[in-house]
Amino acid sequence: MLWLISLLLLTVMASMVRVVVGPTRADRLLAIQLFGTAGTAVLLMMAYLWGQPALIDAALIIALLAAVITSALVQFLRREHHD
Amino acid sequence: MNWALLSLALPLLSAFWVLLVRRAVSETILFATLVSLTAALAAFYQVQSDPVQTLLLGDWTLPLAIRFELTSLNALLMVLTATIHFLVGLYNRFSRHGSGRYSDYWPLSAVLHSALVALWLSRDLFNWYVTLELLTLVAVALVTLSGPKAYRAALGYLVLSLIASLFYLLGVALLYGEYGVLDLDRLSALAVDSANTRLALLLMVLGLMLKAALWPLYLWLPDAHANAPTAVSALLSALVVKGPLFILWLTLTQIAPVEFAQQLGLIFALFGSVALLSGAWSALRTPYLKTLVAYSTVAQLGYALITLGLLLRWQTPELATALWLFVIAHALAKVSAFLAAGEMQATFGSKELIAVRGASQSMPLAMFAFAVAGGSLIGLPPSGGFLAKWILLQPLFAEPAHWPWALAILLGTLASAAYVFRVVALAFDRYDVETELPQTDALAQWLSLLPALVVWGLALISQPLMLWLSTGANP
Amino acid sequence: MIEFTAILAWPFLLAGAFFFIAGTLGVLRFPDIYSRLHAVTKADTLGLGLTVIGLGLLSGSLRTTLLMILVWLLVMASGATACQLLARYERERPQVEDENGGR
Amino acid sequence: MAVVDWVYDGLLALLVLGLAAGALYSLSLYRAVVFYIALGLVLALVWARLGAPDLALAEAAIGAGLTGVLLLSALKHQPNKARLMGWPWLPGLTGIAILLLLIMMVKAVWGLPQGMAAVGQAALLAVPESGVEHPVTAVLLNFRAWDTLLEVLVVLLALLALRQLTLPDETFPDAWPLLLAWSRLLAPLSLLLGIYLLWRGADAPGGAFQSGALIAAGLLMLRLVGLSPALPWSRFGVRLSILIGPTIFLLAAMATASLGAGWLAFPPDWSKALILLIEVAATTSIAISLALLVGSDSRELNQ
Amino acid sequence: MTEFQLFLGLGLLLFLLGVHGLVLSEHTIRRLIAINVSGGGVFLVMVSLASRGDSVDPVMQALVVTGLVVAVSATAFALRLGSALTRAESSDREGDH
Repeated sequence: MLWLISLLLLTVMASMVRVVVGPTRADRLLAIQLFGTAGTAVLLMMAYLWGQPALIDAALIIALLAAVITSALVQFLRREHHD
Repeated sequence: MNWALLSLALPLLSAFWVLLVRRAVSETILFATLVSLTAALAAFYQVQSDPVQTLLLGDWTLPLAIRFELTSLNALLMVLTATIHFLVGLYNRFSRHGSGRYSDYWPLSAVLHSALVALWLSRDLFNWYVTLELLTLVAVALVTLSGPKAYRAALGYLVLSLIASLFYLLGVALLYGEYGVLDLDRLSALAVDSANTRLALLLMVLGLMLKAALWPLYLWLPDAHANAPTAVSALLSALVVKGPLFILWLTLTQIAPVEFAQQLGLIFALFGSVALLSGAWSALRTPYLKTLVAYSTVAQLGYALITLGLLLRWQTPELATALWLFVIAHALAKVSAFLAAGEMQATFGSKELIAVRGASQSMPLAMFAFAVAGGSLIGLPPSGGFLAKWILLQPLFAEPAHWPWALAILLGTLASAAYVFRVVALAFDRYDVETELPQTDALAQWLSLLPALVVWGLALISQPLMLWLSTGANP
Repeated sequence: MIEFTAILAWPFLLAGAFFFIAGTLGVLRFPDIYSRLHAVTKADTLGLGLTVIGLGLLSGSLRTTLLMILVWLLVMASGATACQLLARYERERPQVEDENGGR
Repeated sequence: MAVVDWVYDGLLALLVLGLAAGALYSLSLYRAVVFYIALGLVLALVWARLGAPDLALAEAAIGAGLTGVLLLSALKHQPNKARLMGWPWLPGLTGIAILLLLIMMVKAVWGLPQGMAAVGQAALLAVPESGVEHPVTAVLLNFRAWDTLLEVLVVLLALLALRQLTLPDETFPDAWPLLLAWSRLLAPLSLLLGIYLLWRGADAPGGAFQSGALIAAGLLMLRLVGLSPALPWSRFGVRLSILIGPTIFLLAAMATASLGAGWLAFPPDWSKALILLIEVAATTSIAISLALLVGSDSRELNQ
Repeated sequence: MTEFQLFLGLGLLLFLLGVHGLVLSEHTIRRLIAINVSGGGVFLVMVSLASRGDSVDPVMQALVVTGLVVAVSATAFALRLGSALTRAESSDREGDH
């Protein structure tokens, strides 16, 4: 299981390249979205592995807040173009 | 102890109340401060019969609980805090240049009062971190009261304060990692001389020095204190920078290994000497009145730093009496100096120093207040400032090897005399006949004189005062 | 019985990891933002779903499984919405600014 | 430790380091902010790894979520390109200094002993007497309740400080229908999840702060799309809900000091109820204060 | 070396990097990111110290929760103060013209 988690961390790390190269802002945010999904998967695995059900709650929060952040960003970016 | 707790809780409760109902704001806060002052006096009276009172919060046992300790020193500091808060509040309420009866100055100053009392009472390293953060935020909020022109200074102050808190917190974490406790007494009993302890203390010292604006980490202070509203400058200079100093003194005297404390002490004493001169030099050169007073705080903190340094260097706890006398005398004198300076600045409508030319005729009371406060800052006998300096100088004169320090202090005295006279001389200059006499506010000037009179009055009770400080300061 | 579900669970977990890798490769290799959006939101959501099934089989507790399915539903909805929102933002964005200049 | 542990810990550490470097040294501010948000997420994973689920929850809600929204919203008012400081030799020189400092610090802390701290052991022993079953909640709301009171006060103070500022206007474009529908779903969900966390706090990881932060995020979501009603300071109800947490906490402290065993010493029979009351009040205050701290309108507070 | 030492060292490094970033930048948002990175480092030190025993030290965890809340409040206020400052200075400049 730990190997699996490590593998997911590796994919996360690779996707960080997108944050650096972009080219658009949406691309960079996309990496966060991916990160949120992979992070929830990692937390769920940890929750099972160490018998910590609270980590499922943490996964839930991350999933929720990744959504909030994406929506917030879209609003913020649109606002900039409006002015 | 219950009186002390009352003195702690009342300002806070009154702040919540006025924020909620928004009626009779200034009156409520002033009244609560007065009651809090009475409670602090009662606590002080109580502590005379029972010198060291401890309270374990939540009734848990020690290493778990947060500990409060009441000694005659912190009872006195509580009285000082309440007195200054009350006097500044009076000025702010009745001066035409105050912040108004409904402004947020009132609840904020009340929270400041409570945060300081919490700091004086606590003996827990992490609890101090939270009180320090609270103090920082209140202080920044108070600075921003004077509007957009103060934002830059406020932001600079906040950023530096935040990073300073992190230094302190990291130090606390490392101490906790080594000894597993947060209580000051427990740490004092357990602490040994190890690399980790030294590192932790060094981090804490850096953070606290930045927060207390001790030389060379003082650069944020003049801007922040000079740009704040007058009443706020008085509170900040008189009280807020003393909080971190208190923690610095307690942690270093209680936890620091002797050898390390001695090394630090030497550095402190050297820094203090430099602070005396460089602060005075900047005060002599600045073109603005309130900035001059703010730089004088930097210089005066130099005395405290020298005293703390020598105390650590020679491991002589008796010097703590001088340290806290300095703090008390400086607090009272600085309140007067800032209130008088602010009143003059507002009346003449210019923040330039040059505007006070002839003030001895147009605003004699405010000028008198400034001069009287300045006298204590210089250390003229028989003011409180003189008393502190005298206690410090006695052991210095006793041994020839210590004369260089005495020389530094005397030089500092001369320098502070120079900047005080810079203002006074200008005020006695010929008044320009053609300009109209500005509308002055006699009551506000009287209110600015009050704290200065108190600091000279300290001389009357010098004997018991020294006794209280020496019993309280040597736990 | 436990043994059996455990054996059943692993293919799901591995398949989940495979889809995560596929999604990341898509993000790195696909040529434009719209196809990258698809890569992330479809492949990763699927990967998470398979992982949830695998973990649910392993844990065998109904409450845990339900919670995990809730997480998955949330991520799925969030992915779909984010995909739409970002795509629409990209389409409507004024194309004047220089996006390669280190923004 | 097995190889896999090292791979896994090493990957986490590398991620933290890389993201921190990205957040600190990216030339574009936007990129730095995105890196910082990602760093918050990884830190949540690290807390989970180190066995601190309470922190994983708090970091996910506060560190990654709220701070992320906060930084993104601040971006507008600042020029995007921000150069690092001028002198070319400075980064290299300070970099070397950092390295030396790190070596010294690591050497100093290397010998720290294994095993749990005395206070931690005492806390675990005292949990049964605290009125709640979850140790972290017991520490926060009973053993070190005074810290927590001051901390709630810090949140209030930040809001009071914000009230003094003349802020720039915050107006948002009309939200797309999809976004509107989505936020209508997300906001109640975060409220629900917040209440769930608060309720679990007594016997499992969770509690007032995590819950408050989550509810605040929900409120913010509504605010961004223009669904949230204004919460003006001039309204009594708003002030009451902001002040209720610290007030009830302080009143409890004063009541226990004058009637009971001492300042913040909750009587055993009552402690569970008292803690619950304080937690609910504190959550309300924290949620509304944080939402206003991050997303208040320019005129909402200054009245 | 154990994992507690790995994360302890990482925390110290993060703290120093944050300080480094703070010294090098003069931009409000950058400075606050740097402070928060530093803060993350301090919290990492605290949690790694907490995880030394068989079970995790609840007191240290509680302290970190407190620290997180304090940090987010202060950061929020500082960022808004930065925005207000930018606005005040740009309106000053317009006033000069």
